[in-house]
Amino acid sequence: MTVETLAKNQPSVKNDKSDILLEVNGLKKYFPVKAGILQKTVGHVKAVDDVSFFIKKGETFGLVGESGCGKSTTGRTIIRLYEPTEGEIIFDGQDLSGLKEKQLKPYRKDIQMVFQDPFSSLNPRKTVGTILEEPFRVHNLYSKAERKERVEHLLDRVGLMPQLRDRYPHEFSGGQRQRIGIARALTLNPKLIIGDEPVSALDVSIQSQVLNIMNDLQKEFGLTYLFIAHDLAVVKHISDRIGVMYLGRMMEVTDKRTLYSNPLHPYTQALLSAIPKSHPSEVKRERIILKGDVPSPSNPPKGCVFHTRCPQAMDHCKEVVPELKELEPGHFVACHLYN
Amino acid sequence: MSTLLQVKNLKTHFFSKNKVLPVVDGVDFEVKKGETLAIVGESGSGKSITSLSIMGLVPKPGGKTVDGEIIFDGTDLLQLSENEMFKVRGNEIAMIFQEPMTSLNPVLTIGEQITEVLIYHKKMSKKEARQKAVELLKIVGFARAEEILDDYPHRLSGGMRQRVMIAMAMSCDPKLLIADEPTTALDVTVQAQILELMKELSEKFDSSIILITHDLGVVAELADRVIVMYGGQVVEETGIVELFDNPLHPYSKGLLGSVPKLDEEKERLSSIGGNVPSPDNFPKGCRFVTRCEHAMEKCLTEQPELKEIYPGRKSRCFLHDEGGNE
Amino acid sequence: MKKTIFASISMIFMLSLFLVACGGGTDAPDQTGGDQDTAEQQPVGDPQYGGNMILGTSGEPVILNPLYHTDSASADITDLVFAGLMQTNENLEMEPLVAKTQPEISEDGLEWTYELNEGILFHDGAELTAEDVVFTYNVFIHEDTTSPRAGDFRSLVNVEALDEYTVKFTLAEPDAAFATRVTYGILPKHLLEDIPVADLEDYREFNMQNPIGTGPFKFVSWTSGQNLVLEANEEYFEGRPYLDNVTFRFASDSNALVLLLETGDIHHMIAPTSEIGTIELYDHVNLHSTLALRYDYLGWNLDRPLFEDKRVRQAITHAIDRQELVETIMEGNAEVAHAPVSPLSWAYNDDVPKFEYDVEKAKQLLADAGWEPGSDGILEKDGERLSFTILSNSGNVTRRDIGIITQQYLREVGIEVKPEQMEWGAFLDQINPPNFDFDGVVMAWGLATDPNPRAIWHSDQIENGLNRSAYRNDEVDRIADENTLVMDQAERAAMLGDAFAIIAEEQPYTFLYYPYQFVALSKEVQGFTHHPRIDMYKVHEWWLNQ
Amino acid sequence: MGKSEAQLQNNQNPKLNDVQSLGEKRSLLSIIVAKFLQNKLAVFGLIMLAIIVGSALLAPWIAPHDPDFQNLRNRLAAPSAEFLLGTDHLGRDIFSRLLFGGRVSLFVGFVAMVGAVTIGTTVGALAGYFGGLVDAFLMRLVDIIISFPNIFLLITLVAVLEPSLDKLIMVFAFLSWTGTARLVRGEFLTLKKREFVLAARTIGMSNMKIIFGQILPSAMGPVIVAATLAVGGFILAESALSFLGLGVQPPTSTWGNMLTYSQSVTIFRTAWWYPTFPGVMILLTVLSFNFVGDGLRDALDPRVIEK
Amino acid sequence: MTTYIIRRLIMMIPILFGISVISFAIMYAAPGKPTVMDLDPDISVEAREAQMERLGLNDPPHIQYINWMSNVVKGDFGTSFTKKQPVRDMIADRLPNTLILMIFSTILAIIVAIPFGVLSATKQYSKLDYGVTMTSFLGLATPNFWLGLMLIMLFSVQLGWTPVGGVSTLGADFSLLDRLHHLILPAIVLATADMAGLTRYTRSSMLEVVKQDYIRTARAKGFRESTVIYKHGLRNGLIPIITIFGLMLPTFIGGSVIVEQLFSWPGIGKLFIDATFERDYPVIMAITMFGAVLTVIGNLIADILYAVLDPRIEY
Repeated sequence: MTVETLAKNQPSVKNDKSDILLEVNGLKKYFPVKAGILQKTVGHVKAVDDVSFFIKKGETFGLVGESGCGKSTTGRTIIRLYEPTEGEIIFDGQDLSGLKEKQLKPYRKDIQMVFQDPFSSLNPRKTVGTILEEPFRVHNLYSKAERKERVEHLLDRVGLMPQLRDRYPHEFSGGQRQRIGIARALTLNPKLIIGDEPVSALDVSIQSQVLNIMNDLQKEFGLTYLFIAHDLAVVKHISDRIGVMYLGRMMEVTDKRTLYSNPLHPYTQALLSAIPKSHPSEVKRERIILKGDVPSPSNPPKGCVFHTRCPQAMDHCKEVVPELKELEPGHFVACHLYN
Repeated sequence: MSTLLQVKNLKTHFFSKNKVLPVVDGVDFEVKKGETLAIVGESGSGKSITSLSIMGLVPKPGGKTVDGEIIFDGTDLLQLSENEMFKVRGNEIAMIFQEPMTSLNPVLTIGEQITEVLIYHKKMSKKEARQKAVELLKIVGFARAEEILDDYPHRLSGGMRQRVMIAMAMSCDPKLLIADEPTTALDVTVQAQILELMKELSEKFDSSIILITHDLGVVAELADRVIVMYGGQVVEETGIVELFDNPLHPYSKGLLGSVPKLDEEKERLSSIGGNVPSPDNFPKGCRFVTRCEHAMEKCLTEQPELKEIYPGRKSRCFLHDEGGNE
Repeated sequence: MKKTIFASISMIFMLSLFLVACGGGTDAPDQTGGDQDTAEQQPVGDPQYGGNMILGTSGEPVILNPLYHTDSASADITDLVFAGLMQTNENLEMEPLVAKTQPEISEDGLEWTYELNEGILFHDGAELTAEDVVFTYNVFIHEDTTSPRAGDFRSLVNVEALDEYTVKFTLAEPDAAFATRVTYGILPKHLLEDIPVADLEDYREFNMQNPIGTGPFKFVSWTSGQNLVLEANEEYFEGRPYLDNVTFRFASDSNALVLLLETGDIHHMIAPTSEIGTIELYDHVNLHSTLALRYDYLGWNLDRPLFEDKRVRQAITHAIDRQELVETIMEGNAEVAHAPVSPLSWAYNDDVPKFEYDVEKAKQLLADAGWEPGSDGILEKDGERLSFTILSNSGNVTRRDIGIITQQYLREVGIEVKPEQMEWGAFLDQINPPNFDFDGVVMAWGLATDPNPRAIWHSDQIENGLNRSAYRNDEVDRIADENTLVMDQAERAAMLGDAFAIIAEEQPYTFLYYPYQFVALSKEVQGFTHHPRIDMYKVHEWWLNQ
Repeated sequence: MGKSEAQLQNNQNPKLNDVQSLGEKRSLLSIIVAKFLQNKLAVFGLIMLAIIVGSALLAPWIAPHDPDFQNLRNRLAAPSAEFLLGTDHLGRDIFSRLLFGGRVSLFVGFVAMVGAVTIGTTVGALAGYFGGLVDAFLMRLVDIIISFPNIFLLITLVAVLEPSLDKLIMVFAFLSWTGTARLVRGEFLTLKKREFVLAARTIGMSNMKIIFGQILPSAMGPVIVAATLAVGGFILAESALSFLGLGVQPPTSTWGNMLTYSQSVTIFRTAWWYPTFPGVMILLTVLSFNFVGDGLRDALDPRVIEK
Repeated sequence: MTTYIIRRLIMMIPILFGISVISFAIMYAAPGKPTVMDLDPDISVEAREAQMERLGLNDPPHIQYINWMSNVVKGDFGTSFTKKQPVRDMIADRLPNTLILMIFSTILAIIVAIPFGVLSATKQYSKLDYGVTMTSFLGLATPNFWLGLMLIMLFSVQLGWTPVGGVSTLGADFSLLDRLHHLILPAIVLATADMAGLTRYTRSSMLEVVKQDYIRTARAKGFRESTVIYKHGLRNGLIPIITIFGLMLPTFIGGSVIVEQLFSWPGIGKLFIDATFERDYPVIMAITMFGAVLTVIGNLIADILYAVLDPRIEY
């Protein structure tokens, strides 16, 4: 696979630059596949392959896709849990992609993450108070008393009683832990919070509690969210704009209403049609059943990665990678159908 | 329609040193021939243990069905000896599980796993069983069924494995299929494939299905009737449309309200406060009392009964005593 | 089959005649340690032919060539397979074997002439002649020789065959000890003459796989780690052995051997002192004992200032109750030693200074030497404590215990001892040149038949020899140099006696005891003669009472 | 509608509900202890160990005799009121020697374990956390040491280094860290992908703090279990080396070398108490360590708290 | 698979090289020279020196190593210093005995441990389970030489059921029964600890397996418990055991040292002990390398078995 130039895939039009908090340009994250005695790299898993999008201040950007599409990797690369293979991560005007861990440290405060698994995201050996104070300690903020006070305030904000600070994570239910996870993300007053499937592991009734809290906090602190999820209904509920990923690539980006009312990419269309009906008597629009399975990201199809399953695939699609183009203002699609 | 399965006052408890966990605590329902009954509830509601109780597969040690009747096709399964149950399981009642990744034995080929059921229950020869397996695999949508037979489960994707599970479950033409969260672990496009398949099969085989899920969308797609479970008990039993149109029990209402829907836009979702109670910590009175918006004094101390509110619709709530719901 | 039986019977008849003629080699097993002999002499019938005697041993032979081995396991085999010109008898006197008589020694003591028995056959049927003897001893003096015994023959200038049955050895200087050197098994020249001397040691076809000698038994097979089998040499020149076979069975250690003895799997073993108590209980076993040609000692490093003063060494000896040691850990199976020579030797001198157990005398000697008790009771002098380590090798239980016991004895007189063990290889490395890194050491010397003290006591053996106590005495040096020039044994014994008396007085070692050596023998085995130095002595006279 | 005061409050304030649903406060330690106490064998092992270790520590005060005092005239005396477990081949009191020998045996076991666990944990942590070349290098090293027939190297090293106590311990530690290293590496490979570790990275925590502050405490469970079992293992190994004459050397006594003195058939026959008691001590001690280790394995299983 | 095996075999080279260098270094640093082992005062110092020279022990270490290595590559492990035999022959003589003992013990350990481990797991908390657990704990805690001595005392000396030691009856013709008779006690002693360990591992592995979803699936198919456990459970339960087994192999090799000593078993373990005490470097080096090769190959076999049993592993 040839590495394509960055400029080619950049969205042609961008809204007012000043209100953009995060801009991702041509982001790639390849994981080497090693084999043999010398652990030679024999190939790459192209988890994220040339993804570009931007998030405006104060908005929620939803990233959806099925498992293995690279949405989580995208999030983790942005927060630099992974070294990006290529591409820019421009946060607040600063490209984070090339920074060393030390140079990155000031930005660590500004971008925080809420994780999927409420059972593994909190260190089981530490009390909730300790977990929540850790960010202060790492960044040398506040006195002991202030830290305590802040921690208690945060617990209160996410709907937990402050006196629970000396309890261990195992004493809490999943929903409560997820709220603690959110509290931890808030400790350093971040500008951007990346939610990596934050409600996927929760019971339905708990899921709505957490979504509501996230909504409230966004308003209160003026937060920007990158919300990663596979549940289209949840994403639609919380997001302002949505990007749809498939096999490491961005298929379509637009605001949520347009996406649901007028999906352009065949993959988005199939995805939406697959959602079970929300009422038994609802008359479902034609369901597009996709054939086969998602190909392996270590050996993605040539051309458009979706062509192997696309009901409308053309010969052209097998050869040429479609660019992500702005078809309507704010509506980006990567599909040859619209050329 | 005649009744295929009738569960009466089923109680399956878990015993540990100093505690008794009433995981399933007096469940009543019935399944008619050919219908799909959905059991809906969140984690800890006892829906999975209910299904395992029917199969006589309550996890041991610790779990035990202590009371009730499970009348299947005229016999009480709880009265059957273990030897007699061997003939029921996999043959008359089959089951598919949530995790297609782990529910298939990783060291046996697909073929071995399907044919062993046929050889065991239907006394087929290896060859016949293999032929039948190919047929079954074709039915569940494998074009290259012959090749799949000799593959090991790890070579298949999640959706394919779930289809294998379904083929395996259907192999003996069971009268009842219990599907425990059959699509929860699957991606949405794959889920769609499986749902379509199940719809097709339920028509084709005319089996009754107990569909266990927490996903109301799946219920809306597949079920004819629904029971809603909470805290080891049935809190509502109703037809599918009625549930979505007019849920009776406050929990059912809360549940419906807290699911975001594609076709409506709400700033906030309605939500049920608090947490799903765990069986070692069930409230004394109504199990839902700690989270109920309408809780009354009475609810703290007394357990409401499951009563028929409208014909074919039951609910377990004191509110109905006071003249219907709001 | 019938034929064989008949042949055997006639052989018995002939041999019994021969035995009578020889004056009964069997009825006097040993005169030296007779009081310890626990063997119950039972009325025994006439010797009978046949049987396979199984000898248990923990050592496996290395090389079955008498010129090259240095271990006793190999010696045991070669003593059976080969025969030398002479051999020592149980009284350590030289007796002719292949030779017909005692040697004829020239006036100047430089020419030794041996006449051979005629008609002695190698196992392959060839006759042994003077040429074979010449060939054998030429290997020792050949410039390419790799024999570890070559040093014994430094004085040997020439070996020649005077005729088919006469050999003459020519020495550069008189050597009284030479008489004891001609015991090496004679090699068959016709099999080995084409092998360069330098390669003879590595000639495995002979040395390992098929040794051919003139001894009473022929080599049959050797299964590594398991057993080695010999069979009777029908043509043995002293008469066909009674035994049909002799099998050496290899086991890990003496424990295993004792158990094998108990279960009747072996007929014979050299019994360790520590197991005598058990073996005595076996009804089916006789124990034979004799003094071993050996003494055990505590050696002191005289280069260390602590041991410079003779009085300190004498005091140490006084402080150790050697009689108690003999009675307890040796269970009475030893005699207290006083000098570096065995009572078995013709050179033994009983009239040497003796340092009996006497704590008071020890204290007195130490006080005389200027050692005063310090605050903790340990003696001190010029700020130095009388404290040292006693080293032993970890494999040997008795020596290890002696170190520990000495600690308690010497504590009584104010000396601090730290016993230490080392694994054998490291132990030797530490005490030998160039390291000499020890204070005291528990060791033993197995002695040669010839009592020459040179190798251990001559001061020129300090730098690069076995005099690791660094013992220096001009008189002892002189005697060591000159004694071999004296051919008269009595005269030589007097000389050596003086040297032993000097050494005993100076106490470079604390001589501990002369241990007994035990042979445990199944009661089936008869005709055994206990030799203090040679395990496989006159085996052709042994027989199994089946 | 008659709602109770409490109920009203409950519904308005979800936090009260939190406290209720949490139940009583249960610290991690109390859960682990409770789980451990459920295992009867483990509790038995712990009590045994307390007695064994305690009496070894108190040996100078409870030993009835000087363990080194010999009475050659009273060799191999049978157990009696004066010599509870009899005397050995030099007339020393076996009971007193067992007490003092236990000190050395346990000391060897514990110190070697600490050494092995320290090296193993460090290597495993670095290899598992950093991966890549560091991992490849360290794991090849582990491969080499593991592929060494351990006892051969042990024998050679001990023989070569002279079998003193400190060297023995060093050799034990040096040869035994590989298991811990692999174990810890494995734990690190899993744990470093756990979300709480990722969370620590996103707040900019340094690698060393993550390794030692975040991951290691979670990885310690299996290590503690392995360490417990290792102590017993080392005691056994010392006795095996003693059997070959390469263990701790006298006059320092250990259970292992006491047991070897009694290898003689005669002692076995005439003084059964001599080989029996040191053997029983080794057996009981190792058994107790294994019981405790097994109990800890269950008690420290992360699933205990995470479920 | 073949390429995987070849790759693994190639990977052995650096490991074996590392082992040889380390062994050689230890050997070189060791105090004690092989030629001073004899204390016979009749042997002259010159003779000892000449011996050193002949054995090449006066060469600098790297030369010694290179000489050794280049011979080893040719299949020549040199000549024993003390036994004066080619090391290759010595090992060839003894190796079969060790292998017989190891293989027999291994089989013994497996056929005892696996059924008991499985039973113990399927009847968790039953009397049988407690019995098996206690026995295996005892097996793990008993010093094996002590156990061996006790067994010899009991079975060989008191009861006379088994021979005291050795591989076969002296002088008797080869007989399988006789061999087994000699083999049984040493094999039991060698197998005890690993048998006990293996039982524990099997038990916990099976306990883990019976919790798995596919076991529930098998039960839901209506199979009898025995089918569920042995057809669906055991093969999965064995997979982790294989790895453990690979790790156990060195302990068999190591344990043979003690057992061979105890039972006068003429194998390489006993040869090794003797060689260590005699500073017989060529033998020590050769056996160490042999042990390493056995270990590495054992691990390779374990990995291959792993792949055979677990279709998820593909090479």
